Amino acid sequence: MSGAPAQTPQQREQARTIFERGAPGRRAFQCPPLDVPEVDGERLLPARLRRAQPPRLPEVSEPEIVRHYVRLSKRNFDLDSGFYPLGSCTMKHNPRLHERVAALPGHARLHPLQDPERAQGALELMWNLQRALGEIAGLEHVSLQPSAGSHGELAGLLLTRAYHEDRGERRRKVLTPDTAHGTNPATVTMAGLEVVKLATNPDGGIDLDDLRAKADGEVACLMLTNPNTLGLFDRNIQEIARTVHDVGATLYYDGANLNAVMGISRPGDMGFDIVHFNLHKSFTQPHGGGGPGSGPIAVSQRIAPFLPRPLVVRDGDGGFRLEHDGDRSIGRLRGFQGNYGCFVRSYAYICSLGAEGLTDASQTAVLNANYLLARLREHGVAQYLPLAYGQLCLHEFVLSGGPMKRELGLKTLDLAKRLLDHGFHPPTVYFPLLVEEALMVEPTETETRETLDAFAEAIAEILREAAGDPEIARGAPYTTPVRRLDEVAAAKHPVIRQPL
Amino acid sequence: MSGAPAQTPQQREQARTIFERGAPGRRAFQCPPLDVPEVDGERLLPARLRRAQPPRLPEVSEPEIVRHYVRLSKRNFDLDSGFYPLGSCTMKHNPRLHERVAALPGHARLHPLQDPERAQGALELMWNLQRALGEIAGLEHVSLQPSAGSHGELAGLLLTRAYHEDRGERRRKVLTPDTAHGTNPATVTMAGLEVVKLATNPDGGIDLDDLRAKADGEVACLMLTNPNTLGLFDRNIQEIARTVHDVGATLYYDGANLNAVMGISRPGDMGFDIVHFNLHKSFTQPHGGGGPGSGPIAVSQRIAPFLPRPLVVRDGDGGFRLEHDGDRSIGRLRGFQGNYGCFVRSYAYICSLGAEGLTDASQTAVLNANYLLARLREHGVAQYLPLAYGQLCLHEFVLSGGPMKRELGLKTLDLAKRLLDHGFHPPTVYFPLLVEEALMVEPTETETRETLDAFAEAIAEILREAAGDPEIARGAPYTTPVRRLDEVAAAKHPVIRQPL
Amino acid sequence: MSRYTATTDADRAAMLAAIGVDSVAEIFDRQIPAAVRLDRALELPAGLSEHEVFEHLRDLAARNVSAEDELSFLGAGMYDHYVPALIDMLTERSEFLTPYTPYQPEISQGGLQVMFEYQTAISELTALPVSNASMYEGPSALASAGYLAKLHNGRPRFVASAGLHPHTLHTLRTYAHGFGVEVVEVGLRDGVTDADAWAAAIDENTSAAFFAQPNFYGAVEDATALSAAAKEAGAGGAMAGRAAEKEAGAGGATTRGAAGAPVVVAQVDPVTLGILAPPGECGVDVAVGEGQSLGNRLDFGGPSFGFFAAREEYLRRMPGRIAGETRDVDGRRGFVLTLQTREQHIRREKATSNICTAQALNALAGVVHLAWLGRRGIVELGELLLARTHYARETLAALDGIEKLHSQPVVREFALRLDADVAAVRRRCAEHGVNAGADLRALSGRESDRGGLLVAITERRTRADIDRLATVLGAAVAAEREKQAVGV
Amino acid sequence: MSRYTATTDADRAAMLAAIGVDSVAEIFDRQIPAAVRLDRALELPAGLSEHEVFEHLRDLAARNVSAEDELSFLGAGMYDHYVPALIDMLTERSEFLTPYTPYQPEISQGGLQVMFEYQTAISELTALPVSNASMYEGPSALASAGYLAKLHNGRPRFVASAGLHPHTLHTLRTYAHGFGVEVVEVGLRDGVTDADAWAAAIDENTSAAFFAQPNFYGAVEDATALSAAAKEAGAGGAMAGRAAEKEAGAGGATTRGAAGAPVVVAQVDPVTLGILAPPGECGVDVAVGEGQSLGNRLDFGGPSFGFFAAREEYLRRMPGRIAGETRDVDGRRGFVLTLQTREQHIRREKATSNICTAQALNALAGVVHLAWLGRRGIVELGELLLARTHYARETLAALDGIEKLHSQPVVREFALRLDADVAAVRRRCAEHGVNAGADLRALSGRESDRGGLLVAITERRTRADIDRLATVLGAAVAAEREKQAVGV
Ligand SMILES: Cc1ncc(COP(=O)(O)O)c(C=O)c1O
Ligand SMILES: Cc1ncc(COP(=O)(O)O)c(C=O)c1O
Repeated sequence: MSGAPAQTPQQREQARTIFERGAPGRRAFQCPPLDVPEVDGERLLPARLRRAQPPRLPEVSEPEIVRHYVRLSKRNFDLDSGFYPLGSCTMKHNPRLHERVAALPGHARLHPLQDPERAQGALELMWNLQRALGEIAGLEHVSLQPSAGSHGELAGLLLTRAYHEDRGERRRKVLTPDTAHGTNPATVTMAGLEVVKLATNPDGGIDLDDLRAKADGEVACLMLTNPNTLGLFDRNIQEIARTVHDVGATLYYDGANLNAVMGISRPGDMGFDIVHFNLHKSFTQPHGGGGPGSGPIAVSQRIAPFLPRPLVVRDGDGGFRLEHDGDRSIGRLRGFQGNYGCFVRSYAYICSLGAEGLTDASQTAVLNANYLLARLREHGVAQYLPLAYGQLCLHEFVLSGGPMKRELGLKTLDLAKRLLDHGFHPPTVYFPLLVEEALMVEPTETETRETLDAFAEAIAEILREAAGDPEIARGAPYTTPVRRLDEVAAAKHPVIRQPL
Repeated sequence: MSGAPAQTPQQREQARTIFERGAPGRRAFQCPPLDVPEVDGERLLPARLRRAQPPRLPEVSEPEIVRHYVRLSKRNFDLDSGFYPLGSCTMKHNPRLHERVAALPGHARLHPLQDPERAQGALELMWNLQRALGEIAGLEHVSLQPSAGSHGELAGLLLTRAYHEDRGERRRKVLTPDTAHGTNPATVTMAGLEVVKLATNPDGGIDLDDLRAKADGEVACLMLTNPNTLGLFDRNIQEIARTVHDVGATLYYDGANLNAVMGISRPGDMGFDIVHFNLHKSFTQPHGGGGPGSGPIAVSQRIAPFLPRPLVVRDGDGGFRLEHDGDRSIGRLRGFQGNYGCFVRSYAYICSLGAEGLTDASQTAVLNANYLLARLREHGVAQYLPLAYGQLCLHEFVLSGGPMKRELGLKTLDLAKRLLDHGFHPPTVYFPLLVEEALMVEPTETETRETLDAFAEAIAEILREAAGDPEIARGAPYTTPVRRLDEVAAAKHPVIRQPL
Repeated sequence: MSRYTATTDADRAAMLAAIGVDSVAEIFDRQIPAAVRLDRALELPAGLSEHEVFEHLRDLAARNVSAEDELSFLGAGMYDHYVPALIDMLTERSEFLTPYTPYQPEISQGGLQVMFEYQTAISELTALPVSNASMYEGPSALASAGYLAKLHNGRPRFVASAGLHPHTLHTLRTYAHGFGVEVVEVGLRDGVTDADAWAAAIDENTSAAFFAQPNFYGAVEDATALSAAAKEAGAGGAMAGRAAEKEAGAGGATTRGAAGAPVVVAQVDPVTLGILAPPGECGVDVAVGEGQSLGNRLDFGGPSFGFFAAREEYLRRMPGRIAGETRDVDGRRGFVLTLQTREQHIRREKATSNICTAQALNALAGVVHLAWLGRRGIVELGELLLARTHYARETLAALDGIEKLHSQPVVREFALRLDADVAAVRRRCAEHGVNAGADLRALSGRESDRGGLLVAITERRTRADIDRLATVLGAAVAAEREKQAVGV
Repeated sequence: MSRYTATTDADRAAMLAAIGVDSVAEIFDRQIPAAVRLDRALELPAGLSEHEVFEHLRDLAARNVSAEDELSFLGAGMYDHYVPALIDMLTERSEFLTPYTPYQPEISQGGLQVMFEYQTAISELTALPVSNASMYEGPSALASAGYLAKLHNGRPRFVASAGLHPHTLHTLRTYAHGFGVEVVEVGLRDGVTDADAWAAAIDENTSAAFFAQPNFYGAVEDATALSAAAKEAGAGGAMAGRAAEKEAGAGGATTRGAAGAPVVVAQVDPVTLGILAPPGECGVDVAVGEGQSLGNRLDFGGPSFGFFAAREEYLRRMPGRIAGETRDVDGRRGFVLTLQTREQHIRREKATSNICTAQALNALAGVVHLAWLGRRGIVELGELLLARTHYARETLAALDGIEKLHSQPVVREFALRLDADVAAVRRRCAEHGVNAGADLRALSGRESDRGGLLVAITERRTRADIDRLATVLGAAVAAEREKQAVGV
């Protein structure tokens, strides 16, 4: 095997974009012939409004397109091929049934402006989904409009503003714990409000003293994830709700972690006023390499008048229609009725699982997370990567790589990169920010025990290997299509399109 | 990078079958609940007719199935990812449009016994396809029934038998050139006939003297591929036809190489009586890892009465029906009406390309093959791998690796295996049998010039490398999921199922 | 240049220059005699853009009434089972869809392992130790089993139960006529193979004996009894066998001692094998069948796949591809095509079959479907079909003018006899969006099947659907009888 | 255990033992206070098997009249273009469908390179140098451009043409109300933005000026003139800008010198950019738009994608993901997410946008569609739509009771005014299987749009289809006018 190539064909190949393929004159699209009388082009569209040079799009045949993108696809890791325990992202199995039903022409080729009388199936589906989400959240007023979690957050904060404004108040402050996801503070600013940070207590929950100190009449809202991004349920939630409500503020639930508590505990019952769902997490809309997503919101009675329009409502005769009116509505957040294609998938998921299945999903997600944690402990991993807070967790847990860094000279990043050589997608790294060298692991309910075992063993093996020679992990990965990339150079001299 | 793993996760992983995954009690299928009255099982089906132990099928959850087979798929090379110049197989681009139209419920969920009045679309499609194939072959009577090329061959030989029997003759001999594909002689035997081999002349065509010597009143048929498996057109085809017809035999066209001559030259015009098509070759039905295929046949007037039944016919009123009757028909070769799903794809292909496009396909296929041949010559490859016959070729060409073996110590097999490390599917090897160390290259029309250039360069590079150190190629491949496999052991002690 | 080719004018010019010719026409001119060149354009319509083709094919589809458009109880060999979505996803993956037969095992482990798993699943299902990697479809698989028998014992005659699907019988006859074996049909009694006639027809000249389980009329046969009877009645006669082979002039494959009994071949329905005794436990030598019910679409009849499983002794006479397990040079487990000396590309005229391209993709769907059903699911599904079939049969047979065609146990399909013209009744049902089932006589051509209707049940046909069939069919039969009564 | 989970009883027992608890309930009990536990089952229907779910969802689909079921001329923001089959194949590949945002670039080069190619394609199409990797959809992309402008110059007012799609206008208002910018609308004159009113409305307090090309009524705007006028009218006023920012209390991002002019934002239709002068050549600063027409389904309104391209100076204020080129440690070309210091996960409350999950898969469809159309195809398609749109407009406007709503050039959609009740006319057309287009007033709520019908053309709507529309629409208008005339 001496002199033999160590690199796979894929590794040998230098990346080439579609713009670097093809040749002038090649084409995949074949335009139907002109079937109407030819008219002088200048008459139809004067030259000054016309484009002088065609855009330099690729010139490629159909086989070239197919081969280019199929090959590119093979440079991706994906959930259908391996374990993807990316914390906070709920990478659960995506049933193909959902793609099938979403592709039915009656859904996929339905124009958003079709008359409601002739889109009754779609409206009924949305209405059913609203009801199901309302039941799961314990808050019955639902808008499906927002396009993703952070869009739902924006909706939620605009609702909060509208609620206060309606009462003649202009509250500006939004409390967010330091464990919050980045979208929370970013949304606060976009909604014209101000972030006030809350400290975390030793149990990983909100520091109640800090909360009490900051909860005043200027507070518009407290945004919370529960279980939070540490995978821990804030046991003081009722006290928190009381404190927030006492000062007239609203309580916002970031639903990214709903997968821990479906059928177990409901945000509405915890005292939340506004909830967003991530259909692409808890309700298994495939992540698509970064979307599409969908971020419906559910709210309490007092917030309901302000919901975005249109809403799907059911008339007395059992028919469904879109309600556009609403004096106090915050208005639209986007075109049309939301990401209906995602609704179809998530609705199919709810139909498949039913009440029992959804509850089982959360139970199993929590079982899997705790089992993985236990397995890691058995392997002695806790010595280098202790659990950041608590003893048990809900659907995910956060380890701290601090000891690993100090004792083995391995950063969490190195561990993550070495996992790539083992064929695993690494957990979320360096989040939440308050945990040193954080490693955030969310196995989800759809993984087998064998997979969890294998993952725990891989982590243990990497640590053993590092105890011998940390350089191996520091140089990882070795077996991927490319190895570690220079992100600093990329940001310093950005090349963000193909020069032509 | 010392101490770093050279193997990809895929290479590290030992193959495990689906039977070695899962755990007792896991399931993907969820049976709908019993909705009819329960009845005593013994009454419905007595125990002695019942299975005692369930078959030991896998017990796996849906995510396990998906992951298992998606991962397995990644252990395959495929046409959508790379060049696949497998001679005699016409690995041309498979348009996805065809998969889409074939999946339309009106085609895909149409029961084969649906009343013809309520399957008019399907029958019209078949009728249109018959007409198009008849026009391309120059023989207007078409049966779509055979399931693949060799099934078409069987049909053809049974037709020949029936034709002779109808005339009171029991001819037994079938002439086949020594370049013939293995299915030809195998089919001869299955049809109860006897193979008589014909020699090949120095131009790669049939040795006319040999033909004349063997053509006698016992000959039922001559089976020919034209262009033949050397990629060469037999210039004596008219003379051959005359000789065969003079002794009252039929001339059979193995249509595997039709991709060379669509719209250029028609078997019917060459004098052939019976033609089979490989829809999975010339008409781009995807090969599916070894099927499905479809092998329609087209025949001349005198053979038509014997065609398999049913046939699709058009009535005076423009409607279509299935004609089951036919006294002299050879009967059925299979259930129902043939591989309709393949018809849909190939018909879509013919609609897409039209007359001009089909002709262009053959022209380009021939251009590509000759260009690749020229490029290899430019690289000096001819020194080690000379063209076996002739100077030009049609859609494919056959090189002889004899000199390479003698001068570089490299067998054609080694060259093929080393090509794997370059990311190419190797050409067909060791066929046709009469060429020493044969390498049979069919690029097809859907490949770009750049791909042909890259392939020629890879061959040249391998030869250069071998001139330095032949051991590298002899040990190849190195970068595949597994390396060379022990085929001898496999055949000696066959393990053809998972022990459970 | 079409949308599938990439040769621009500039490409062409450079390529012709490299070849050393002036035009593509010249390449043809130098090789193909003018007399056999086509001197006109093909008479075919002009090419269309993608969406035009789509719309044309969709319009054709719209002129078919599929199982999507009506409540269909058609079966008789192909069944409207639900194909789980994951199967489409897998069969549409480029990696499975677009390669050819795994000639290069190092880059075809995916396909090869699938074949190995498929063989295992079929072997488990049939309780027979060896399976090949797929056949074209059901009826020709059975005919190929005939060829195996002929090569095996060289006897001159096949005995076939009339309980086989008519297409299967026809296909067997077509093939057998080719390789020179006579086919004798044995009739039924109360829906199953007439045991006496069966035993009487079989003797030491019988090469193979064929029956279907369940049979064409939906009845469950006593497979064990049929197999035993065939073995007994056909025992001995090695000399006759050899002589017969010679007479038939069969090529090549050595006839190992012209075995002492006919080969018993059963055509079985895989979906029933969760609950029906498997052929391997009933004395069957070769089990074949149609695999469409396992993850394959109806597709107006194909492509689907046939399966072929046998006892160990037939291994080296099996038709088609077989994948086997082995190791690579580094000791890693791997799979290859094996026992290729049976096959046409090696053995040519002495091959055990001419099959080359088979149905790999459809067999993939089959094994994935079996994994999806799983060990428990295949039993549960069988029980569901059994119960619903019983319910449907009793419900329909209770209607006026409808009776059971036989009283044998049925598991997923059953035959009725209508006291009315079947075609007319079916037409009436169709007007109400119900396809009542297959017209038995139209399929079999047997006069004795007059009035016969074959009704198939799948997991997609609920009790409510069956009740609807009862309403519609009952009314249709009543109407037709009335019409007859008044003599219209 | 559902079909998507794998925890058998044996698994669970072993897992609980490893955790050291007795039951799963105990894990919850130890963490969640009983007072907030749900003490009953969720009130949802029981779970269904796969085919039951399929059938339920198919039945719902069957109760929609889609563009598959009628001849539809609906557009107004989303269009019934043909999506080539290869796009479905690619977006359904597990490798593109199931991963998340490419946080680990070494195993995400596929997705990252797609983003890079997408950015290139959008940049080419718009003739603007920088593009992000996708936005949610069109209207919110425009609102996000407003946020960019607000961060950029801090001025207190947006000026928006009434030629923007009503949904876009509404979305802009919703967002702007949040981050504290006032929105002023400028009306149209003969179908295009009133140039005088536009210039008059814009001043040094104008943060951004927005228009659509082509606009909501199908008219082609003079984009160059609008941009120039906005720049001129809105020049200067750096102080005012800064003051405004303070007043609005916008967080964080430093305002680089409160630029000397409003940001000119155009919402463009990508399918028209083969023939219409691109925004980058018309003085536009930020081009946004709805990408649905590029390889995405109608999907009753989503998911699709929005695009966002801008001049270089806005690069570090762009919302969303951006892929950039770099090298790996071995010198191989590769791609990473870059300029992440703009983003929420790094910059938190100072981020330039809150967007996280966007529309990667839809953007993939978009770039593949653009590669499929190609350099020539996008022009040819544009010319085809131009010609057919003209034909349709002239044909329809020649009918009694129908006139053009404006006389501006139109390229893929046009507005008519009917002398009849639009809703009633549309209903009549629907009875004949024709969806005549969008009811303008129902969409915009503008009284001036009474009688307005917006008709969209795609490559799927042939001349024959247009002629059919003319027949059906003409008859419907005539019938309604007659009804009006007799005063019913
Ligand atoms: C805790 C949390 N909140 C909010 C979000 C934002 O959701 P989206 O990406 O759908 O906008 C995420 C997404 O990763 C998250 O993990
Ligand atoms: C020349 C030739 N003839 C016949 C065949 C047999 O066709 P099929 O595989 O469709 O049975 C082939 C297939 O490879 C072939 O190449």
